[in-house]
Amino acid sequence: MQYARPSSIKEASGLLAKARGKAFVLAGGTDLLVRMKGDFVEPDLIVDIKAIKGLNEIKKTAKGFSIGAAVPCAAMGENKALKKAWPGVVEAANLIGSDQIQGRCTAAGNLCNASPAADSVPALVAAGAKVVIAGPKKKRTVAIEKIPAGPGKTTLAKGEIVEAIQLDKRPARSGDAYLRFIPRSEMDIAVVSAGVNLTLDGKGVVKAARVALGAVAPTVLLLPKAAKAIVGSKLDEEALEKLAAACSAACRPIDDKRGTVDFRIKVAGVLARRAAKIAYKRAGGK
Amino acid sequence: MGGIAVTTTINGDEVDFVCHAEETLLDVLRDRLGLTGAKEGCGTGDCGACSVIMDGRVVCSCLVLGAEAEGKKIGTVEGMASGDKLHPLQTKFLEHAALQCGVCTPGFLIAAKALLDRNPDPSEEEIRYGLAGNLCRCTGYDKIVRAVQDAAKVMKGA
Amino acid sequence: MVEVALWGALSAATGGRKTVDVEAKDIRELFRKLAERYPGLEPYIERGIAVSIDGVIYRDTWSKELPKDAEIYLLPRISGG
Amino acid sequence: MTLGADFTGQKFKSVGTRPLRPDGVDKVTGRARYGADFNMPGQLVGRVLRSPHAHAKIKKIDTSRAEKLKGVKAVITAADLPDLTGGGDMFDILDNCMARKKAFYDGHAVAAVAAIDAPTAKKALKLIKVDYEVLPHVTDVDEAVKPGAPLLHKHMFTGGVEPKPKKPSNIANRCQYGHGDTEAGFKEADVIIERSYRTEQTHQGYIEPHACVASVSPDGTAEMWVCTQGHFVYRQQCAELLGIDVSKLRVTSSEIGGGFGGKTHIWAEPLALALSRKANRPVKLVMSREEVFRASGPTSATSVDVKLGAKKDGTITAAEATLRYSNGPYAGMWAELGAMTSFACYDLTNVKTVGYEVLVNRPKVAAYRAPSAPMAAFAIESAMDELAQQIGMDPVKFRIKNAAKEGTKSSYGPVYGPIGIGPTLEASLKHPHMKAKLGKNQGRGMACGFWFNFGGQTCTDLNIGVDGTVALAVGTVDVGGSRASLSLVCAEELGIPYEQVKAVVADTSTLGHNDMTDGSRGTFSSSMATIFAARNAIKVLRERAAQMWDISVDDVVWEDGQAKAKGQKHGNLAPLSLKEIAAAAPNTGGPIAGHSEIVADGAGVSFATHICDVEVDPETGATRVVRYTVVQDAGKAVHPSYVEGQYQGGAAQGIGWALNEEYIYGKDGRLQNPGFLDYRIPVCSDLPMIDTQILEIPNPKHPYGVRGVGETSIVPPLAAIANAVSNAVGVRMTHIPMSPPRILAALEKKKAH
Repeated sequence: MQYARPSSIKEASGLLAKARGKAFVLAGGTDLLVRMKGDFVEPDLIVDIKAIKGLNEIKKTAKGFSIGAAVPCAAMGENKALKKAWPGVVEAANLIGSDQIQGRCTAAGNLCNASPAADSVPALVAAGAKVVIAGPKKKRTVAIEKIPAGPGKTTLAKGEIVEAIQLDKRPARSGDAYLRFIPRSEMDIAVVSAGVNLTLDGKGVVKAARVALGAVAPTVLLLPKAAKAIVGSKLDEEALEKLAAACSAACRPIDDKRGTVDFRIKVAGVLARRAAKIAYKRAGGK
Repeated sequence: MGGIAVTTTINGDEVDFVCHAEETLLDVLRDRLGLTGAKEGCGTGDCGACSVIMDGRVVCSCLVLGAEAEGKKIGTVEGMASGDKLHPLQTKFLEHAALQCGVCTPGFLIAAKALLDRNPDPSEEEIRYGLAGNLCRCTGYDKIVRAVQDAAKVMKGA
Repeated sequence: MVEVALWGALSAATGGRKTVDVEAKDIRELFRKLAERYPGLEPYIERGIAVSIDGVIYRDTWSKELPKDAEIYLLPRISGG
Repeated sequence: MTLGADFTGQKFKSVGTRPLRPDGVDKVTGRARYGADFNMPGQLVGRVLRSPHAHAKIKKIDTSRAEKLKGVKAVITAADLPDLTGGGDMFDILDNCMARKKAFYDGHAVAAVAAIDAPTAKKALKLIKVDYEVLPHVTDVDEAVKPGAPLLHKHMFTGGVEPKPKKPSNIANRCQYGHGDTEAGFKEADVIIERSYRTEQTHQGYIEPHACVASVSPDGTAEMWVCTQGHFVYRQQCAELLGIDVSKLRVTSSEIGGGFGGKTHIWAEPLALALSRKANRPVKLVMSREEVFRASGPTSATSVDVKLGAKKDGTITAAEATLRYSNGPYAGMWAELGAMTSFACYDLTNVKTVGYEVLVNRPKVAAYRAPSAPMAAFAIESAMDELAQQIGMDPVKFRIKNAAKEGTKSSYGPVYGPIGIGPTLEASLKHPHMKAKLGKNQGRGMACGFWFNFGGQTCTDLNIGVDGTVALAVGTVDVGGSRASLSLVCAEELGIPYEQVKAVVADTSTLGHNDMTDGSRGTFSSSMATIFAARNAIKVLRERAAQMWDISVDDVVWEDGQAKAKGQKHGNLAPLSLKEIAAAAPNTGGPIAGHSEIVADGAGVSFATHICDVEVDPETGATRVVRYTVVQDAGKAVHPSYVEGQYQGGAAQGIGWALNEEYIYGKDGRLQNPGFLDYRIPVCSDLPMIDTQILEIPNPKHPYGVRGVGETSIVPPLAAIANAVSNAVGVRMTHIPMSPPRILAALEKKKAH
């Protein structure tokens, strides 16, 4: 196995594009090294992107935030401005594993590992995040929900690397939240999870909303119908019921060692309701 | 098969080693550098027994490649005491009988040190969530939390 | 003469008897007499039997005396965790 | 030599205090050396090839390509371990170490290699070709007893059944305990309940994987450094399997990173020895966490039916339990232990328990802390709680009314001596926890627990140093702090300060045979042996003092750590300290020591009552333990901090077992969660502080009244939490672990009708 530590993203994507055998990007490594230990993957080349300038920075511009692909989730939690603007996205990133994992794992890595139960992805999808992808020849930016293609699979082409995750400037009176269900209080993979992001009008009525679920389908689910259930409401009981029903109806979960189909369908609705209420309060709603 | 030459700093000393590309930092510490304080309990980042401090952050050394240690500052349990004076956490773990078999203790001491460096006056809940990445099967955690609370008081000079 | 109570599997090896009367002053004599009268007990004695005397469980130390009116109970050797 | 083991009721100076443990500094500085921390020059890396099938005949193993790979120094299969056992339990251990004809479970070892480094060993395993004939398998304890279930052993006929059955079955043995006439008892009952319970298989969960370094030399001598709960038993068994003379195999017990019964059994150690013998170089073999789950010794999965009858006034008239315990592929006595402990806490006129040892395609079951008792207690204590509820009686008072006392005929046979179940119940009734206010969706539950305790072979050496300090060599492995307790006992008996004693765990060439540290016997038996060794040493010290004073030894007494001359005529003789007597030793007869080689007997049982508060989220079924209290009888707490540690550790394991821990097998018979991510043991943020109350009802058969305390604490939690969940949200859970999906499903069912 070869280990490379390029100092530019161009060099990194070039290495990946030319690689003959199995090549992997190494950011935090908290997924990749686990899969290597379990012999699920045996890489021929590992490209460590942590020496590339700019990738381990969180930039705040007029247009919003840009989170470098090598930024550890712990650093997201320590960035006051990001936490104030996107509490839901940051709490999702900070739920991935223990402090030991937080010091290494990255949101981009969480996205590209493409586990249906990835914690940061539902919150980022609800937030309408975009992903900057650097290829050997050109760069492109796509909506984040376009990246996951199924368990362990993404839509990235050979040689393409995620350079950064972008969050646009938020309209006023906006709030987001992320909740997940795990049997213990820490250290588990989400059995089911929900991210809600919404914006209120002057009178506290939901003007716009995005709802995303994790661990209930081969990839994260963006649910326009569930969002519509709360738009135009002040999250009264009836709207919350419709939100929960829409979420449960959209689930296509499996039975596995972490949860059952019925459990995931029922709890998806419960978490969506609870996350919506938190987001509503964060947006200034009473 | 040629190895990768790495220069790093461990417990304040400059250290050079050569390792295979797929070798983890934990394997390097234990099998090449003779620092067996960090333990392998799982190899997958789920038990925390291999915790070390790298550039100020607590990490699982089983999830870090040896090659990634280039130019880093690494702290292991062997470096916690200064000379023959134990770190307050080491002393309090002994006083509170916060270890039985002791195999998880190095990992807990490193994680607790990182926690207190960042948050000198943590609540019980903050201690418990800060140490959730370290598994212990003997103690039920009670005496570990009390030892960390006591050490925090001493370190704050309260 | 002491009355010895047998646990499940042992009574099966003596044709279902729950208790046996044996003339024995210590554990060694007890085992020897039991094996003579019920050869089916041999493998159990070989693997090791725990002897309860008035509620206290003893290993099969041959020299252990059997007090006349004590309650003697034979039990499987127990392993722990 | 036993000089009277009976309890004397003396006052203590050292015993009962909380000094720092002698092995502590090494453990907090990372210097302590565990199984995988030891290396020998020229050592090879050992790796094991394991069956991916749950049940398969091994037709052929081709190791030729692996043997040719550069850097591979030895490859072994079962052929390299000829059967020297003569059948029985030892044959099962041999067959489990490496499959001889059939692979019986996912993870069963079939071959092993020793190579110059890990990458080479890994490559070598891939080059070994095994020709399997896959057979149908059964992994569920109830499925395995159904007619037509795949048979693990064609010639296995259920033992303990007369007349002998004609057809083979997966039930290896039937056992029965109890007394009185339960049929008649049930007729007298006003209220009868019948319930069936299931518990899934769990693992001890020690954080240190099995590890050893073995070195066998062509002259028949061998050495092994290993993490174990009993290096003497490991030596005896490995020597037998390898055909080595016992005294030529020296086994050193490393510091042990937790055992809880899982390290009372040899797993890959014989393979390391066989590889080392073949390669004529030391071999280091360390299990991965996945291997620990797939191929060490978890406890049984169980299926238990309980029937209880009681009068309105709360008197139990009849109690029955039928217990099916999975044993893995080899017959053990696990159901038997369950049948013995089921009703051990109760004073019953009519009781009957029947146990079935069930064979399944899962790893070979080994002991896990009070083996078999937690599962039986879950069934019985849940049923007792429900019965008390139906009679409208407080659950604690219901148990006090039926609790076993001194003189009670136990359900497993013998009459009890003085026991602590009553006092722990009374203490829990008065405990503040019982009166604390409960919040929304919260509930309280309690349960009782018991475990035997036993002594066994123990020997101890006590040597007086030239400077008068004392070196205490014990043979029982110290897992949880027993070196501290034994140093306290030694200091107490010699009358000297604790700091003057240094206790070490000696290897097999420096002491006589010692039984395993299991059955909570570590402190019990080694403290007794330490006391006798100290008394023997005192005899020698008095003789030396008599020589120094030139007076009769009968006029010399030992008090407060000094030799004193008795009687007026010796009035002017100043007492002689240990230091002074030791300094004169060269002239008075040489080194001074005390030895003790005994079978420690008269171990006293240890009872406990636990109280638990939980909060259940009715919308997700998630359960959180918000308060937990352990009340347990220790006889005498030698080092209270470590007694509390046993209470808290056992409770935490019980809580994990009750809520989240289970072996999950797929339809393909493969273990789906062999890792700490999906085999979920409690993390720090899952638990509250665990309060403890130590009761001290002296064990009359131990000089200081000590009882073994290590295991009882894991017995009550399963039922205590189940009863608390029922109290919180009104559903009776009958399947452990009570994972959120199971609780949510139970809540849905309750809402439905």
